[in-house]
Amino acid sequence: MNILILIGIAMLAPVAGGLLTGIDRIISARLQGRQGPPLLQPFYDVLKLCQKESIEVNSMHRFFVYISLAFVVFTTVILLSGGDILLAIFALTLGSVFFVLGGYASNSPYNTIGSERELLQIMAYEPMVLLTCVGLYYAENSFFVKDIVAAQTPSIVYLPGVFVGLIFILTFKLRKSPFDLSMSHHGHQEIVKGITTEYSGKDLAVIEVTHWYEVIIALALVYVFFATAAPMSHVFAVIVCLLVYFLEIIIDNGAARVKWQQALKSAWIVTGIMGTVNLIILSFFK
Amino acid sequence: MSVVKKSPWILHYDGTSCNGCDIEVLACLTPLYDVERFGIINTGNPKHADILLITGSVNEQNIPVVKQLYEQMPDPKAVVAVGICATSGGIFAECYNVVGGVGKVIPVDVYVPGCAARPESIIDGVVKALDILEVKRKKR
Amino acid sequence: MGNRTIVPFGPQHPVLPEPIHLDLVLEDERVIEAIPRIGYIHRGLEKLVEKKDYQQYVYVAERICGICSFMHGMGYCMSIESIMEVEIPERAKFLRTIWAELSRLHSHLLWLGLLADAFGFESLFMQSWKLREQILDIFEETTGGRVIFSVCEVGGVKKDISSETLNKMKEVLTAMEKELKEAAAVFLNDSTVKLRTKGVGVLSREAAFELGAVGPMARASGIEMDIRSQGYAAYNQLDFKPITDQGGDCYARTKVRIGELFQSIDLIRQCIAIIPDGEVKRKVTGNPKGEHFTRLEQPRGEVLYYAKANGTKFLDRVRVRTPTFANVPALLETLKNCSLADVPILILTIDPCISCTER
Amino acid sequence: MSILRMSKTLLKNLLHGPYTVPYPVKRKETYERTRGKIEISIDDCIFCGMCERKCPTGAIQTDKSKALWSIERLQCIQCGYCSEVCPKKCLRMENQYTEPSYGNVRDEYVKCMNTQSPSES
Amino acid sequence: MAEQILKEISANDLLAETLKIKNDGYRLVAVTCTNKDGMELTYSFDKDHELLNLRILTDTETELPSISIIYPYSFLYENEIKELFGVKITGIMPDFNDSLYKIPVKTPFQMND
Amino acid sequence: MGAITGLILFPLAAALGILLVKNDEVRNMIVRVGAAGTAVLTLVVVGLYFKSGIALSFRLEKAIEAVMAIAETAIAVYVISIGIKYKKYVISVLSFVQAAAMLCFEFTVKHNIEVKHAMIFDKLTAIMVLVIGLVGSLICIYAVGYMKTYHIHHKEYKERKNFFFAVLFLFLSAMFGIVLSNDLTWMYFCWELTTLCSFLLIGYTRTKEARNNSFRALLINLGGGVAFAAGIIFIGIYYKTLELSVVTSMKPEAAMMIPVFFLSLAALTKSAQLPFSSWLLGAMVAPTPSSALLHSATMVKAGVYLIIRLAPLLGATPVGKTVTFVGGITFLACSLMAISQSDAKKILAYSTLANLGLIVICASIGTQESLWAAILLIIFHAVSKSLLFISVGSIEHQIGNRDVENMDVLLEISKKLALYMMIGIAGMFLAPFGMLISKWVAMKAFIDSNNVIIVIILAYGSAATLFYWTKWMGKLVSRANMNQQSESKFHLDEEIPITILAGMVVVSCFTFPLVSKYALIPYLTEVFGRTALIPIGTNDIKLMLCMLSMLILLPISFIPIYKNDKRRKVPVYMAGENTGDNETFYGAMNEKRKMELSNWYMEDYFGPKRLTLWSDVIAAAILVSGVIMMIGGMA
Repeated sequence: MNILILIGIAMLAPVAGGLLTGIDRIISARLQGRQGPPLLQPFYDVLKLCQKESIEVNSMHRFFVYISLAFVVFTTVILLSGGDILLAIFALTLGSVFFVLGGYASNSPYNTIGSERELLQIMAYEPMVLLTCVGLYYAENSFFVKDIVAAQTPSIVYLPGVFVGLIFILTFKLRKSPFDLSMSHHGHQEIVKGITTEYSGKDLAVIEVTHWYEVIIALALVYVFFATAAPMSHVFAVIVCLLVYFLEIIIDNGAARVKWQQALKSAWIVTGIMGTVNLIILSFFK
Repeated sequence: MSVVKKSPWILHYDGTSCNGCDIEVLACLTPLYDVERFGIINTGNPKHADILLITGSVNEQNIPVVKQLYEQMPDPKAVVAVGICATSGGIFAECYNVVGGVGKVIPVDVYVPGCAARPESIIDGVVKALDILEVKRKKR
Repeated sequence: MGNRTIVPFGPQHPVLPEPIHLDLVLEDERVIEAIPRIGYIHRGLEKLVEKKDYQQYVYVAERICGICSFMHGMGYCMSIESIMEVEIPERAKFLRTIWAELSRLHSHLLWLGLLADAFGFESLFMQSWKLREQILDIFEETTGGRVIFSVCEVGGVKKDISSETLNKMKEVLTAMEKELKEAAAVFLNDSTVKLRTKGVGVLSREAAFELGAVGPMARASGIEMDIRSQGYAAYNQLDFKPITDQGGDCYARTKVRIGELFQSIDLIRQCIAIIPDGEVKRKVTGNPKGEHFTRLEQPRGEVLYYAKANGTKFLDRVRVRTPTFANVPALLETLKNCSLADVPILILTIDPCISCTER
Repeated sequence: MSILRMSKTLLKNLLHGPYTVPYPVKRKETYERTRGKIEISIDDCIFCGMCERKCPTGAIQTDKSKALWSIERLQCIQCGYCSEVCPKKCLRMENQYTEPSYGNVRDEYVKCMNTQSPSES
Repeated sequence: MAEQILKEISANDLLAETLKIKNDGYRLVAVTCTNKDGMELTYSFDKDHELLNLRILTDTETELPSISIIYPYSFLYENEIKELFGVKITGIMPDFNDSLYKIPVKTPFQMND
Repeated sequence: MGAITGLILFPLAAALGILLVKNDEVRNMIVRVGAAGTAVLTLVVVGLYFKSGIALSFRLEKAIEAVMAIAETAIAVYVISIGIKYKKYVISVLSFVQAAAMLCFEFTVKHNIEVKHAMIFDKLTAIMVLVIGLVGSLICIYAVGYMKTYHIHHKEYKERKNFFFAVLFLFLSAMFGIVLSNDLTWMYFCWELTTLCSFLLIGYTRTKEARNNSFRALLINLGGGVAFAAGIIFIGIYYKTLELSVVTSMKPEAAMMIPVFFLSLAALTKSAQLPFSSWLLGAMVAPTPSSALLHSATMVKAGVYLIIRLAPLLGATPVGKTVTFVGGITFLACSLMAISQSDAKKILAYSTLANLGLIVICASIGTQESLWAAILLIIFHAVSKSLLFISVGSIEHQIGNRDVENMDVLLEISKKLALYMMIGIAGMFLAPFGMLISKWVAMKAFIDSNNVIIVIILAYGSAATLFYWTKWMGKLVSRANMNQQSESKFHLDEEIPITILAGMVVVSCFTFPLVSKYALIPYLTEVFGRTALIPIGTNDIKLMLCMLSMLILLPISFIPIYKNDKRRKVPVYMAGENTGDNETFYGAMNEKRKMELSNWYMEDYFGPKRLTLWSDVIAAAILVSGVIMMIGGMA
């Protein structure tokens, strides 16, 4: 029974993630005055990639994306089944690290530069992610998602600053402009397709699916800020998640891609101010 | 079910085009024509692309580049020559540095006429190329 | 030094609409050295003049570049007309001016879109190109082609524009001006955009002069240089003053070009207001003999046409010195010590037209 | 600081709905002057060869003996020069462009007694 | 339109004339080469929209000094002329050694067909 | 009891033997036997006394102390004389001051103090002994192979191998002494001995740089020694005891803070915390085995060991806070500066500093949880870091230098070495591996003890850590497309220790729950007098192990696919200018140009030039404010 739930989470998360990506693409298109692709377009893309030939530059670099996917799935399952949020984040980081290593493994110019940028992004957002976990622990005295969402008051009450900081760095995680340095969903970037340049066929499909999981993970982090023991709060949390997602789409479409210096600085400064101030205030009341 | 036809990703390369066809290819992406309706994405990366759009004819220096891009695309793939220069060399066919149509360098599947090719034409051409993709996929 | 990264940039590259190659030597992301290589679009069309007669060559000249196509045709025709000492009808001059300014509008909008794309602002790219489509509609309605017009000929223009169409054009432009202001505000005021353009690729007035920069590139560095002020075509009857800026960076170039967008709309309005009636072309007979240097202002800057004729229908030589050709040294200068992320912006900032440059 | 300056335009676009022409379903209107492809009223043609000589790309061939006028569609650059020089004004620029094709398209028109028949090879 | 000022000079005077023009505050607009009835090089300069042309009559045998020491950005023009026309211009900085365009035919504008 | 004495004396005997033997082969044999013997003795000692622990008192105490006093004087004379010889008078003065003070103290006050247990062997000692004995002996064996190649590569240095090995063993003996001693004067003696060993080994090559760096190390450590001496004298005079166990069981009252502060200062210098960290970076000129042994795995741990011992007196006290923040600033600054380094040993040095900082934080916070983390960090860090150091040493011999940028060829040269290197790096920061587990617990401990600032420092520092390790790893995997392989042999003496250490890194991750259950929990329970809990839930441990198995199983599961792989291999994307060999492209001048790919170093942001001064100033300011707070607390 338990196993079934876990498998269910692992299966349904990408479906939801894919649908969200489809919605994202439609809304983005509409914001630009275009009609946009069909809702199921992300699925078509992935299925098509599976039907394509997978060419590769060496036999090793594909291996990393599969590990990366495995850890991201692992993270999703931990998070959604109410597990330890800090452990989940570590697993997610591990996934990201493998993804980056995959980029290095190709030894191709734009992949490597993409990896470097991806690594920089991880460095930029990692402190805030950790502080989010810390904040949740401060607020609810547990790292376990199932305890956090069973609290009486939603965590957002204690952690407004952390929440704002999280929204800021989610832009990195969702690969949205202005922080889509390493690989962008938009066609024209100075580093071609960044870290995914050398992947094709099934390997690229895996990356796409990994991204769907990551979307779900990102929104799950938002979710835990709002969910409480009250059943209605969960509905509210879902609505907030969607709103946040919409906000991210607006930001994506309303900003130029910044350079790494600004990405790093802004992320660390926002983390420093929002996270730190919030946590320090919280620690006074503890 | 075959989804090859539902998400053709495009790689555009400018041979020796005068920019006329180039900007029309780009215009296909813009709100008025919006080829993303058909799932078309302009990837700019041969390893992700299904369809190679070439505008302009090919000159000496471009030959290895075009060949290499074609080589680096995963199967099934199709080549669409956009504009008269790409199909036959057009008004520049007699120039000393122009080899002629793209067909002289790599196998072309669809020819899109026009000088410059209209966005509608380009969309039609890509749609025609989809059938070819489908055939090639079955062959694999 | 030590930790250098050397990568090829182009010819095929998503941010490059046209093939050009750079060997980039980077340190982290800083560009230490950028060595260009061109020749991917070189066709040798100047030599085509030996195979096409001087009237056929108008069609070749138009296809030197698909963006400033009309200006190329017009410049070529003007130099032949000068050699043959043909005075074209007044109305034709005005029509040429209107089309030229429309071309500038479309070219600058296209450039703005590509610039937005280069710094990863996709919706702004879409917005600019959406606006540009309205200009293309005007083109199609008045000339029959969206990018290549085929309306210029030696002795005038082939097609007239009716007064209803001119009035409609005015309305379209007025409506567009409003939308343009909105988009311009984003280009000039949005902080993320400013982060990418302000202080990037600074070219001082002296450097711009020393490197022979032309067009908006020079004007953004404070050099007041615009061949339109010489009053070719109908410009001598229009109220015109070149737009300049002192910044010298990408932001200043954006600002100059946006200023020119509004200026172009204004110039077209002026034209429509005072356009005289009458013929649009003069019958040209005989073959040219002599030589002439003609200069005019393209969207990208000053262009020079040189034609030498020998009295037969085939010319001896046609030479086009395009603005991008003159701006390449300035580009190479700005590329030094920039960031990899700035490379596409800097390449775009000269509004390159490689196809013009290499011909 | 002014971030998200674009959002006003974005939301306007969102509310306005797509500007896209649903192309295969509905075509954008063409204009009277739109240059698509060259058509010939073969009956009026006198096979003078003017179009053939003036064509910048050599797309047009005429054969007076066979009463044949043909055009290589993949070489035509739609400049309209042929229709301008045609003494009989039998060449005309159509609004509709040539369809993309899988191979070379050569349209041949033979002047018969009563009928014209375009055939493709 | 401005008058066409054309001043014919000898190859030996090129650098001196160019330097004078540069000191007068002119900018180089273009270097044009024509190959009919002998090589004909035209250097066009501009000051306040005034076009000044220097013309040199030469052939492919004579060596011609590069003006890239005076106008550094003349290197593109000179490389092009060297490659397409085969005019021997010496001391271009940087010299692409006839591979600016990488064309299959040698000096296409010099062939007499 | 005999075994413990043996543990100290056996390496000493080996050192003497090595010093006297001139024949290379015989000496190497002695080294191997000595190392193996030390390892066996270590296991024996731990096996004998682990369960119940033991406290020793020596009958011949006076005699031992007399020997020590003589040795101490001899050392002082030596140091003073070289100080004078090389015109480093400060060193002479420091040495003189501390020797004089200690001798005075020993002949006057100390007679009245009775030391009950000169040595105590408890669970913490057991862990330290294990780390020193096992890692130390492996490094000694490694050194045999390393030094052989070292002198082939570096003909310019005079060969003094017997001296080198002798000092290594002397050091092991001293190190055992430090962790076993309960008598502070004994500990002080061993402490000074390690300083001397470090000085001698850094100066091994006798180049100008080496000499300068060795003197810097000596200077800073002597300063620490003075502080140590001051602490001892203070304790001896005011509290009439010299036993560490007695001191730590006292109340953390205001007056107590003074000696604790001095001892902490000594510990901070030995652990190279920030204002005092320059010596460790300079120590990287020494041959790699000594860097591995002294400057990462063991000697620098002496400092944090002392702080762990003092933990009950630190905690929320002013000194505790001061030490915590010094550790914090060290952790952050060194993690950031490591980003800008490309010399492998420099990266390792900065990372060592950062991790020592982290251990210092954990130890000085002094809660059960944080000490748990601190001790585990010591274990994991020692194992992983020594693996990394000796791997780098071997790599240096294989590829000729130790620039990380050049390590991309490692996959071609030796897949094995690359794999071990990766295990070592993974051990330093990746999720299911040791360092991260400890970091996790540390974080929890910081939150529970309400140290928000430290939590934030940890968050930023870990992000930086992730950056520099991953890019290094990236370099290691980047040449995967090269098929040619030139298997160059590396010495068996090098390979065996590396393999064992790599195995230890992995095994230690699987077995940390056992270590926790049988060593840490009992130790912490004893120290704090209340039952300690394992800070990580069993569920999480299971998940962690699950992740670890995923990591290990995944590569294996891929092997069959590789075999019948029919995928088309194409050249990498080079914008259409590939020449076909994945290495070059057609450059601007139409020639084949080599593509080069390097990592980012962001010198302008994270370079030591930019950060060192500031972080030193901040750390010094923290120390000064600590002093002020302490005085304020007394008043």
